[in-house]
Amino acid sequence: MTNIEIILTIVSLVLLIIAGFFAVLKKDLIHAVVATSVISLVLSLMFYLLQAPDVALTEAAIGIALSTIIFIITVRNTKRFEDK
Amino acid sequence: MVITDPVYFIALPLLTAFLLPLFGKIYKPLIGIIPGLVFAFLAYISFDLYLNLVPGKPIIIQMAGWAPPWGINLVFSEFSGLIVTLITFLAFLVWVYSYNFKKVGFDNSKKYFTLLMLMVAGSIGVVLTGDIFNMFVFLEITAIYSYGLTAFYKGRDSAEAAFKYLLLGSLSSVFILLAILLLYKQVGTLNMADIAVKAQSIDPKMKSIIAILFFVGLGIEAEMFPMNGWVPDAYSQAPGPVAASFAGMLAKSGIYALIRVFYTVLEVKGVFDLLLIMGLLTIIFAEFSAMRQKHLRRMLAYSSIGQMGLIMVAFSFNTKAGIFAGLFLMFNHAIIKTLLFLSSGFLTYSTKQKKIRDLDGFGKIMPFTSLMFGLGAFAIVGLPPFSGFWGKLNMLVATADSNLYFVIALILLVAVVEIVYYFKVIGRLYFRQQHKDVEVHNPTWNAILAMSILAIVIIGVGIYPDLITDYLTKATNELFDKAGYIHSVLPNLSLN
Amino acid sequence: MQEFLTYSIYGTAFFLMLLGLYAVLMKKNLVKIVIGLTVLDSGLNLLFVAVGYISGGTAPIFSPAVVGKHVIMTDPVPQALVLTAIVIGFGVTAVALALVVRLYRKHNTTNIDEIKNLKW
Amino acid sequence: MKKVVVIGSLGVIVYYLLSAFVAIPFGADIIKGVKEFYLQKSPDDLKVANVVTSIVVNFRGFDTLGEVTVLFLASTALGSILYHRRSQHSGLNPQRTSVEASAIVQTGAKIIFPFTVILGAYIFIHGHLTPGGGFQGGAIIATGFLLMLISYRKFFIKHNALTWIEAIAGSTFVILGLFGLIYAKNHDFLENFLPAGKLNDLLSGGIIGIIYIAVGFKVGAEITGILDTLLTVKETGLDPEEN
Repeated sequence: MTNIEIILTIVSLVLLIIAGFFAVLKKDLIHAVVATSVISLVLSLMFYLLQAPDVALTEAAIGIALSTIIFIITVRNTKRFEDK
Repeated sequence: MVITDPVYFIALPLLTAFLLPLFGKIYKPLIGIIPGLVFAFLAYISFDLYLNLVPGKPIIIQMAGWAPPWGINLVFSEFSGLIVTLITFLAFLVWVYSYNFKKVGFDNSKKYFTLLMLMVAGSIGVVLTGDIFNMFVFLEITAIYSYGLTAFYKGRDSAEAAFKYLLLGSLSSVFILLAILLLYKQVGTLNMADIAVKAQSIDPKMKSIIAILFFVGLGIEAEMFPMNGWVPDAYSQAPGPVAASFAGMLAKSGIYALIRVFYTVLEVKGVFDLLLIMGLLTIIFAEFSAMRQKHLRRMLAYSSIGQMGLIMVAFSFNTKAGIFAGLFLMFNHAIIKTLLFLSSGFLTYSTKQKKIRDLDGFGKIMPFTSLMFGLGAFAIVGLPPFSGFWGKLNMLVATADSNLYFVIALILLVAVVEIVYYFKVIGRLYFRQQHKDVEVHNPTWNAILAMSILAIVIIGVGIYPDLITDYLTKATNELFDKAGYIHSVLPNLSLN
Repeated sequence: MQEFLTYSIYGTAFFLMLLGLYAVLMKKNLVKIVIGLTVLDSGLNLLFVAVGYISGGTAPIFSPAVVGKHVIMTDPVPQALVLTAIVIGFGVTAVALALVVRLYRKHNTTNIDEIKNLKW
Repeated sequence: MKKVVVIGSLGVIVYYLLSAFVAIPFGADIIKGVKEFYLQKSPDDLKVANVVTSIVVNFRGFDTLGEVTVLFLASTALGSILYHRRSQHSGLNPQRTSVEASAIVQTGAKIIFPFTVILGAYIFIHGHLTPGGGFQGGAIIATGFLLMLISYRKFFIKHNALTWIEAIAGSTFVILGLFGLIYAKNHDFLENFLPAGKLNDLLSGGIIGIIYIAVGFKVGAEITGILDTLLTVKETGLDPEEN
């Protein structure tokens, strides 16, 4: 790994942790879903850095787009806010 | 030999499941008929293959032209072949039973049969495969099948049960995946025989972590205490034949995976003691819960968990007698529990609340179904001359061999408990005045046929146990002979 | 450096799994529980790919630029396994969300405490 | 209190697992196993440039069959979970969005849609050469359909067509595998029986490319079906059937 890749990796790891906290703790479910989408986005970048382009593409297509959208459909069909 | 390739056990049901919607578009009744033909064919070839199996020479099928350590392989041996034969036989009977289930309020049959085909393929895949990750994929197929079919009926608490199971199932798959990843990074292979060879060099601490991960993950699939909170809900909410398929096929593939991993792939000290303790806890928890149940299905479900616990205890002895008893119990559990669930399907369908006390006097108005239920109950508690008796007897012999006398006491105690709650139901069926407002749904001819075949098998094996003991002994030898398994999968391996 | 990366990447992966597990076990909202499951899966996938990485390795693709040269490649097996795991995870998530929708339609709530049979 | 116990016990479990994993240093090439064989045989024998593809479709092709089945199972199970008798709702058409998307979104979707489908097709046709393959391509195609579904209220998927695509693509996979039993050298399921071609050619890898295309169609159709089922769920209110 070159230096720039290491820096990118560390930045992604920090982003992953922050997005993970958002995903689990946010009361607004739409925000939480967007946070999971961010996790997938960063994860897909990480996979690319770790020389796994196939996995990166899969995560991009399924994690970022499809998973997020089925969550949003569900939240729209149910309740948006988690109560207490 | 093309026609009798074990790969058909998985390829054919999948092909049929994929094509079933098209058949439905061509001619509607084909949806019901085609699965039956496929199941009949599978049952036929499994019997054919199994009876012609040469001892010590299991049929090894490699995939995509790559020999075992590199490609995925299927192993049709005395042990796996026995379970596969059982599964295909039960699948055919479940089909016979549910062929025109529409008459008793079961629409959406296309989805039901599609899911059933996929489940049969999945559970056979778990049993046949020689690759640890492949086993995980097939376990996942069976798991998603159960989530979908548990929630099949509307208007009950089925979705809750399914959701509960889904959470536990997802956790179990995380555990299994972690174990597979650690194992892969230690030995660099995913083939079970190859792992078994190379596992000796793994650091013992690492090995025990892998074993615990597998134990928890596969324990959930095998209905082990305390991870079995989903079982009673799933069994009681699913349609009758689906509950039968859970007990007869799914639970079998779960416990098969557990046994295969710990007998063949990973040899870890202490894991069998753990299995013994968990099995005993499972039995105690399940049987005493079963006694308190008011719903027939829940009672049967808890009883089923208890049987699984007994099977785990039998396998935990790690002796030939123990394995033999365990296999006998597995056979009994599959056949008898299927009969009980199939007959209880019609009993509970005719009552409104599915409670045991609604069954008063059903012996008169539904004589055949009640008779079948009674027969199943007598068999499962282990009374002669039914097959359950021999299972329990062998179990006691095996326990005595291992000098575990407190386990004997416990098994006898549990047998008493079983007699109490099963006879409570039978007493209600035959010796009570019937309620007025019952809407009787008598079984259709095909359901009668399916139940009669099961009853004949139970009585036949009960009177003449030598029908199967020979095969069970062979399967026992195969499972106990780890070196033989490795050698037949990897013939070119030089064991240093 | 390698030790630092080992701890930070594996640590992050396990941290994500921990967060997901926490959501599955402690949260009361059904959708939140399913979100927890996907977070758990994400951590697991990261772990798989990270374990398969080999320093200095390229992606396991023999493109024309690579053919004939001696190159180190990352381990393709965990990548193939992760691909399977992602797809299976998506299927399970879809089924879980369908169940959530059904539970909501029946009980008009997504809170576990108000759905009596879900307590355990 | 309960929180502390749960977090504490999870922490202990994770600590042990982490200690097990740290024994495998990041980036170290410590194991010699099947991967060497795959990295060597994939370009030499199978003539497939992308080793992940050759593992997914050939070496461990049976897993992929299971994986496709999982998606199929999920979409069937989803249908049975959210199934409601059409006759009861015969009066009203299934509704998706309560408001029509704006003209900009609609035009944008219309322009992007064909490109998305082409991108997806490109990815699964080149699955054996470049990163990506059937799953990724299929998912991208499904995203394209999703775009149309959410921007146009009246864009309905033809279920008939989906069923046909699913059935044909799925059976292509299995039947190609079964052909291997008859025509291939070792008579194995899923074995390649077509000429392997030249490394990095579009027409290389024998049946691997064909299988990945079938997987692409099947995954695309299945995910589109899943999305469609979830989107056409009746939007608000309790279902009369449920109570």
